[in-house]
Amino acid sequence: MSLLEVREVTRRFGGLTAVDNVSFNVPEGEICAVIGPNGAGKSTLFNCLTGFDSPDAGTVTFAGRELVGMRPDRVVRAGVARTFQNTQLFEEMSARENVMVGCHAKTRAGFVSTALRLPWTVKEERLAAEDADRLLRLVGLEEWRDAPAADMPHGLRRLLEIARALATQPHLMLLDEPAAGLNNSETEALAHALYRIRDHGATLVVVEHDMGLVMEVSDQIVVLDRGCKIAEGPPRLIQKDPEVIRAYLGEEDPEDV
Amino acid sequence: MISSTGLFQGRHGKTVDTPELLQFALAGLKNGSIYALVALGFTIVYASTGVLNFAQGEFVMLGGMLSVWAYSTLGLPLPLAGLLGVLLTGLVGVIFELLAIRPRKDGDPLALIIITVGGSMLLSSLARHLFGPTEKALPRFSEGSVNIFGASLERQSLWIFGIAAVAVVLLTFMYSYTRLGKAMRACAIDRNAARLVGIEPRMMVTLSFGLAAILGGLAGLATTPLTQTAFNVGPSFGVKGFAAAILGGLGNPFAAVLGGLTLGLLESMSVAFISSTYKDAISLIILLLVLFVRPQGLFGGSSRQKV
Amino acid sequence: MRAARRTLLALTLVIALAVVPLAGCSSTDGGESTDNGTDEAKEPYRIGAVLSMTGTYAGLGEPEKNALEMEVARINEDGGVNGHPIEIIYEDDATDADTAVAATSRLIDKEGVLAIIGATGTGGTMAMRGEINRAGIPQISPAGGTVITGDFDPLVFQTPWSNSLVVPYTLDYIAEQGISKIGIIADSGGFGADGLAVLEANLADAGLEAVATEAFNAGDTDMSAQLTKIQGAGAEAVVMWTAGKEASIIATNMKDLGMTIPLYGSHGNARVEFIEGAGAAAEGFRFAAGKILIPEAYGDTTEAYQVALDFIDRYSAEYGKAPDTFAGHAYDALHITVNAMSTLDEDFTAAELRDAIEATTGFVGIGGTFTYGADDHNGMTADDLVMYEVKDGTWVLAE
Amino acid sequence: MSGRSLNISRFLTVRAAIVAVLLLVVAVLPLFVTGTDARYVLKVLTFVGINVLIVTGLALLFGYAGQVSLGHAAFYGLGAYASAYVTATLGMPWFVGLAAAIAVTALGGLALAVPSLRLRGHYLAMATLGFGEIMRIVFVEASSITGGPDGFSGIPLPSLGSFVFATPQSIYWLVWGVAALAIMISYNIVSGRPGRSMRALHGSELGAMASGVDLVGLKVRVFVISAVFAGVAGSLYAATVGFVSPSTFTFHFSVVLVAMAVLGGTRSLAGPAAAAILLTLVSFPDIVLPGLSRDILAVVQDWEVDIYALVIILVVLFLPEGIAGAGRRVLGLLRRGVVEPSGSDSGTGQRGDEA
Repeated sequence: MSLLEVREVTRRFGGLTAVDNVSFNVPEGEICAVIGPNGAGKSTLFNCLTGFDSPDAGTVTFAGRELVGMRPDRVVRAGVARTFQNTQLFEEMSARENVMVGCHAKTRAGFVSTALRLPWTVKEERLAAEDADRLLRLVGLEEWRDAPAADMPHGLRRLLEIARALATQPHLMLLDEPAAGLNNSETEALAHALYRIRDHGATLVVVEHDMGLVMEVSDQIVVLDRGCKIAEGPPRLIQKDPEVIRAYLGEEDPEDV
Repeated sequence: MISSTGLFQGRHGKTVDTPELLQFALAGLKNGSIYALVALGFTIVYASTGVLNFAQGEFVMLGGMLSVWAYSTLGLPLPLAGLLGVLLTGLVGVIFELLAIRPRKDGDPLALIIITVGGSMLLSSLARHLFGPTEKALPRFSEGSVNIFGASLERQSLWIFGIAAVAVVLLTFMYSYTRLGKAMRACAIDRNAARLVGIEPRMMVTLSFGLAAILGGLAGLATTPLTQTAFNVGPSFGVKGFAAAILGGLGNPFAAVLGGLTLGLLESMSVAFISSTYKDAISLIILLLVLFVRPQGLFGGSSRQKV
Repeated sequence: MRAARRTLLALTLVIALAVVPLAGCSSTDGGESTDNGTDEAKEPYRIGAVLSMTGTYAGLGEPEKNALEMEVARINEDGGVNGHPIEIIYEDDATDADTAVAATSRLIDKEGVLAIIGATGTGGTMAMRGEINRAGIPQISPAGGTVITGDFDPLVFQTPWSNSLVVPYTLDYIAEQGISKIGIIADSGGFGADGLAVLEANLADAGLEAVATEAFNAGDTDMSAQLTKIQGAGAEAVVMWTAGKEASIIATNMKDLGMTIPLYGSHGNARVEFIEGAGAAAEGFRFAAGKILIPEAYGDTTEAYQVALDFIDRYSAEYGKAPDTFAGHAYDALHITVNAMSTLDEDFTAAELRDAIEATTGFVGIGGTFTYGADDHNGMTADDLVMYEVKDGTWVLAE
Repeated sequence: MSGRSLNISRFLTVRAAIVAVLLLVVAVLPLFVTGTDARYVLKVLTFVGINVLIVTGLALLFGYAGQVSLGHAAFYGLGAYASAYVTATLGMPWFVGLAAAIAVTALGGLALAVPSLRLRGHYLAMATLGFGEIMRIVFVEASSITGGPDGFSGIPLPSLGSFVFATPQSIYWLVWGVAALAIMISYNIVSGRPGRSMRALHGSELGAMASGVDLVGLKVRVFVISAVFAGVAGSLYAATVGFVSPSTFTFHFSVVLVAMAVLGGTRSLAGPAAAAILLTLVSFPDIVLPGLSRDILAVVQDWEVDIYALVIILVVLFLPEGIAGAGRRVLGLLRRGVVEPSGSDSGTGQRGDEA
């Protein structure tokens, strides 16, 4: 059984159908890429999968649980984490604190227990901080631990967001254009990070424009065009798919990718 | 004891006939047009800064006070006194912006709002120092009333309707068709982008304060003959205008006017059918309900959020 | 560090600007000090005054302070009381209950006053009660709320006509005009709500029926909805209870609506600003108040007439305008206190002063003739009232 | 927290020392207020403490969670009337009145927060303003409970068991004790998990949601806590003044409270408290400058609103990050100058949780 099953998901905005009857499966332990030209509905699809938007029709089943209609924070608690195309970091907070916020779902200190500084809350804080430090090391940001997110270079901000998502201990991670704005070496580092994350037991769904990265890391690719799924399969097949070449790559020469 | 008023009226309640209903409606529109004028002032500053100007009510107060001063103390004829009062109010608006808003360079809306709160206190207190604590009267522009299907409306209110109507048409025209108006809007949305396309945002903000103050001054000039004015009337105008602007939906002149008229009608209909004791409470509760259902106001588009 | 230096600079600037007005004014206003009796060897008797010089009631506090300043100067010129000059220490409560409490505390603890006149408003007057009771000194309030003496406190006296006096007088007058159905419109603040309660309690005794009871709030700009309702209910007269500027809006709204039934008001409308604001709509407006507005009402041979005339002349000369009723209430508060002092030994206690004020009998003041008693700290009767009518832009005695 | 570098822990020690000194000053202050006007001075300082308590709640709501409330005077009033009714009318002990104030304001906060969840910015401000005005109308009109516009008098002094807080000193200690407790509770909250989520919410709502932060629960809880702080302040106010009237709980007061919170600066508890002290004392200049002559005092009182307004405008203009921002810079200078001359700016890791 697949970890994530997307069935006939449709999302309309007024007259525009942003996502049109899209279905696909993501098996556990794989890296799946969702690609498509601008406006293909990738981000809308992501929002529908993570509770930030709800589809007009269709179901999203994660490990046997229905995600449609769930609030975003509940989706996170269910084990699905995400990042954003425009990074949504907490600018004033340090890198470590950003990641510690990600620990939120797995910790439980509330207002009253924190206000009273109960011993277990202090311990929980310490463990969360240690967790955060470990994750920062995992993505290679340990040097930035105490710097405010606002001070970090663009490429590293994406890594920080990934570390924050990891802190929720997800079974499934959805990354929205993680390589956007990264230079070659940073993209390289990102690819390694993705493998490491997968090896740690997380399944990945990636929306990405960087075809090199997509072809390199993904086990499976879903291609969207104007809201519809037009192709699905392993990278080598997608590269050859005439429909994809026509709709997505347009006049570009497919050999370039 | 007062809380029994509702029951009391119920006992004496009788059917409301048409001229009476019309009279209630006119009463609501009269108040509503004043709220609309204040709300328009809010809209102008909001459109260029994204800030609610809490000193807007004080501009209304100043418009009345300065006109009274020009009329009674300087002895100018009423039209001239009114003109001077309104222009001086506009000048106060510009000076206020230059001295208190412009120096805060980052344009952080909340900081600016608090500055306008301070400005509101300062302007009303200065008005007390200058003009004393008692209320002041001004003669009407036109005496008498007109009869509308059995209901009566004083001619002075027609002036207020007229000013509100002209203002809303001019503002809509300005925002939609003139470069200046578009520029004013642009700098609320993105100051840097505005600068890039050759608009000097600081100039636009100053202008919008001046314009809002002039409009507030006009509102004060037009309402003082009906209500008198005093140094401390600003906040109640401000709160009603704020409520009207929010009820209508921020940022759009027509929404502001519709919000003002709706608020006025809500109040007068509360008086007519429920209780004058609770008219403010009733209209506020309705306002809250509207907000809970339509967080962007009755007539406001949600498009701004997406920008 | 530059940023830090800028911060320091800004802080300094804030402090400097906050201090400038103090420094600037201290030199110009220096002549205003109160020690007139410079050659008096005796310690002055100190009286506190908590007045609203700013805030909502600033328009009431001003004439009150004027009257007090003028009267203290005269008393001291005449040799003071028991050879002691009177010194009044003024506090501005900014029409705020908390500030009134703090000001009272300051007057009692820092200035050691023997009595306190104030506050201007009923709210402030009531808020001060805790401090007054703690110190055990008498309080004479120029505020009009029925609750001030209705909710009886042995230490608290008041000088204005209370609603419980004016309302029955007004209602009886209305009934005498052959009217049986009235519409009431009152503000939701202290004065209006208090008046409304007393009105409703006294309607039956006067043989009147209220066919509509409407409210409005301070700051409202149009009352024609309420008045339309009163009109629709078939009222034969409108009774308005408010002291705010909205009174003139009600009068003009009635005229604009074409309502021809008479409008009655209260002593809260005995202000020239009402006539100025209402203009022609004020014509025919009637209200009951003390006789200060037209001293002839006392009869021109009476002592009351002389007292009132004298006060009006001196006040007008000093301030360029006739005193209003609030000036009169402050006058009465001061003179009742001073009179009580003069009946006592030189070094009286606060408790003795209280007893002496309570013993005030037949004191002829501006508001009327005061006779306090063990259970009456308002001290006036309906005989102190007279009905006025606005004619040709001024007050005349109603026929 | 462990793993902090040396300079930060030493920096923390400096801060702890400052806090300890401040606490000590506040605690022993009444012992040094001994003049003839001691009662007056203490009364004013008690008002200051009450305002500090309310503003601390607003600092949580506004400074950390980024939510605006223009209706906090209503919660202050709700607490005051609830406490007054329970103690004066029902004759119950003050402690029960306090509990009632907490319960009523918690419910009121809940009633306002839940439907307001979708509202932002100016619309939220309007909703809270509307709530405040509606409550004020209720205070005026529900005269059988509240005493109407004339107010509610004869409220007994605060007491615990048989001990009555009758002297101005004991009232001062009670109010400031509660205020200190509130600040301590708030400090714990903001430096722990809930505070981090609040700051996250302030930073990016989307990011917070994607991190599993329950925005709904968080917003509602912060709102309720901040309402309860105001309610406790109301209960203290009612009992210490003995009189409550609707004119205290106005829109104007709500605005002043927000001004204090803004002047204090975001993500700080000390800043807003300092702003509350500063702005409250503007009304009582003779406390700060005891030698002021009565004539000058009269002039100052005449210009009080103007001074007040100028202070607000100038602080916002010239201290863009509020008093807290200025304080941070001074602390930063201290840290660099005293503790580690060559220090870099790397110690900002915990800059969210100023005390």
